[in-house]
Amino acid sequence: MSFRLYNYVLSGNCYKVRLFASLLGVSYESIAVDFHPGQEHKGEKLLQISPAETLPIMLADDMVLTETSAMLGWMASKFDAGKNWWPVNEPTKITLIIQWLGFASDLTLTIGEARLHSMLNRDVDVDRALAGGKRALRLLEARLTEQSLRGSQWLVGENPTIADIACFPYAALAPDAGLEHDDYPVIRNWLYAIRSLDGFVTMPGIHEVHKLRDTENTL
Amino acid sequence: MTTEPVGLSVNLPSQRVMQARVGDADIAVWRGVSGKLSAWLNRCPHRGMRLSHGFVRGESLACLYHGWHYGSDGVCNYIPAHPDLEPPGTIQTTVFSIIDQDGVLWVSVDGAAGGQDLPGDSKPVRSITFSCSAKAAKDALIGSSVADGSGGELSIHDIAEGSNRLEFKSANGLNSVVVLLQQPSDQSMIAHILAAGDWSVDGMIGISRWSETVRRQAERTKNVPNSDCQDEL
Amino acid sequence: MQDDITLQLSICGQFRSGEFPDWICHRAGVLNLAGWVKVQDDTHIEVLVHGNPVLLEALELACSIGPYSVTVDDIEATSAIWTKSVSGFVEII
Amino acid sequence: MLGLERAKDDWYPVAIAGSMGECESHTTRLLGFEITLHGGKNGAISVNFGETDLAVQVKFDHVWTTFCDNPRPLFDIPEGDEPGRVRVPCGVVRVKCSPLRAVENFLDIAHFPFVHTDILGAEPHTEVAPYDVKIDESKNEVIATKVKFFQPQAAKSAGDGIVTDYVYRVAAPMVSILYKTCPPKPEAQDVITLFVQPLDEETCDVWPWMALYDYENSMADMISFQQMIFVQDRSILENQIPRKLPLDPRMEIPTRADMTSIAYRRWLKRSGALYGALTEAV
Repeated sequence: MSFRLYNYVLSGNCYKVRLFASLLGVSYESIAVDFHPGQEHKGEKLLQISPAETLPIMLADDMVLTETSAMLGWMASKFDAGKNWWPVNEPTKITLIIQWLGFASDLTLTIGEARLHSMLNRDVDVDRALAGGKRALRLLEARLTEQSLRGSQWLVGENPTIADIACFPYAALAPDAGLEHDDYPVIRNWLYAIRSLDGFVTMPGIHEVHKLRDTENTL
Repeated sequence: MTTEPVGLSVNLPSQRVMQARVGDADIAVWRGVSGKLSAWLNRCPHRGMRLSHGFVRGESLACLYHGWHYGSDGVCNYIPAHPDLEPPGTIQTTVFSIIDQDGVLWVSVDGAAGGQDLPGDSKPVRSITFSCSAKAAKDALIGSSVADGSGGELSIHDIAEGSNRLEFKSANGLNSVVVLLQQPSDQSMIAHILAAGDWSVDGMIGISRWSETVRRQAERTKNVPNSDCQDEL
Repeated sequence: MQDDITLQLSICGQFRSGEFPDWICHRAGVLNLAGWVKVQDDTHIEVLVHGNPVLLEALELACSIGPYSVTVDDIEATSAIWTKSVSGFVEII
Repeated sequence: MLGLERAKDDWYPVAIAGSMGECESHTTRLLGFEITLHGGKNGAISVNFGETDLAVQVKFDHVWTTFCDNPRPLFDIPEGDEPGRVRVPCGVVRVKCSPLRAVENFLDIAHFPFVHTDILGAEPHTEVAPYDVKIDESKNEVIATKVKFFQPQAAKSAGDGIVTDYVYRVAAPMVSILYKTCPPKPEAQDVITLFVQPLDEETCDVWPWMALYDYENSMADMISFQQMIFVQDRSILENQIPRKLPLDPRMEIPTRADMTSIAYRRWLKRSGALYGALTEAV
């Protein structure tokens, strides 16, 4: 096992790690945490591991990681020999990737919060979260529009990077919070492109593209 | 009800499905593997699921809920729960007319869709949704001019009364920007934007950014409590 | 693909609203079934229906609820002979 | 409003037992009315509607309440009390749909290959074999038996794919109980339920609860599995049109694979349980 993940099935942040591990073909040890309703991440057992009261927690190379950007960066550095997902030798690209990794946190704080409210009844300032979520989706749509005019369907450069992985979950889960994708055609196509990657895995709220299976003989 | 523009062709590649709104109708628009377009009432006849959440297989759209398949004519051709059944031609979706004309998708919910001709070399820029009334959006668009990326400006050229089409032209008349307006609800408006003439990538990006500037202005207008105060902005 | 079959449905319940026969014809049309519906009285309707067994079952299921104005207590289905006496699905008197 | 008076005669779940601290209070809705929950001593929870104290009882690890002075009795799940079972309240999930649609979806198996892909179903195993459904007049419940479906991973405790046997029971308009093959203990059946709190006719809070024989997985694993399944359904439920459950089959095209759904709707119509239902075709 390459790392251990304290994991919650409905968390978009945990899903970033699950998705990237699957795309890289990396196996890991997953420990389910009862975030809802049990609030186990605030219990003493988990606080002993990380006092941050957040999920996911990753134990990797003797490090305790609580920021998903660091987790994605570590996984790319460790397991992506081609340096495509985290192109460390290309200063402009990694700078922009860091920029979008930061933006991914805004998605969590807006769409993620609104989703906690609309789905799990958490007490949050939902109007503020929804307004922020809409603003974030507009920024993402604008960036992806400009990229598509440049001939790329990805956030940075011509290939998918950890910036796409970091932004994907909460952008894809926006309808869970009542923010539909219908007004964002370029985001919709970018989501489809990620869902079509080899090794893609779903999470609840993000369906698979249902490509025709080899075993099926209908039509 | 006339024909409405519902999107840019480039934003609906083959084997994809999207949602659109024309008048009161919630519509699923999709393309088969060959690129063939269909527009249907966005509701699976089986159990009412929105078909815009479905998936395309070959020349059929399948509902995400139970996988019922419908061909481009709207007729059900496969029911997974009864794989041996050949569904009768009477099980079908409500089909609307759709055409792809000069890179724009046009839908009509009553009768044949008729699109509009665009300048021959029109290239799609983007579709952008404004959260304000159609009037506020239109006023902001008419009141602005598009920067062409090299110091020049395109000013408003053509606004037919009641038209859902605005056209901006450069001084020499060679470059133009066409904005097609779609009104999905009272408080939102979608602008489908195309550029014709000689445009660099940066110029196209400039048009996209211009549309965001106009949107900010239009939505600010909407937020003014008394619409008489618009001039003060 | 299964062979077509013919069934006679005896439907019992409260049908005073008179809405049911048209409703059955419409449903049979959606399911592409042939046959007829005949009102015996306010509490009894007979249906003869011919077509694909899966679709026949679908008609029977739909009839078990019916429109809101009627109450369906029971449907008895028996095998029958198809005489091709009607085309499409019609109400007979 | 259609069906409101009848709906007021039933008990509804509003909280997990013991989930509120002393002096904690929290406002929620039931059948369109605002109610307030108060935590008391030893984990007790009381419920107010305005100035009125509502009746409260704890059952299946949840707090149940009712507006009625003489409510219909709360159903039983005798298997739930069997020794050796792990009882798992799974937490609440809010869904923008009729409470009846949430129950109906729980009774449906044909969607497994498309919505719970590679877990509860997978192509090409999509066929729904005939099964039995009846309305049990003595108990006034809907029962579906001999339901069988191929499942790649039927439960957290299941390894490879198996043909799973199901029995479905609708014990109240907003309660659905499922008995299914228990992979580690073939002679017994797992109990999985959906208790639905109707906030109004088009919004509900769903409280899944399970009573399982599972000695290998952690509580968090079991909860995760159930939440994963239910939240996969959530985006379907929020996109069915109309939001209320149509009782007139003209709105849809049910086939044999929808038999339980039809029996459920038929039973709702006969019982006058119309809160969250649409009676006329539109």
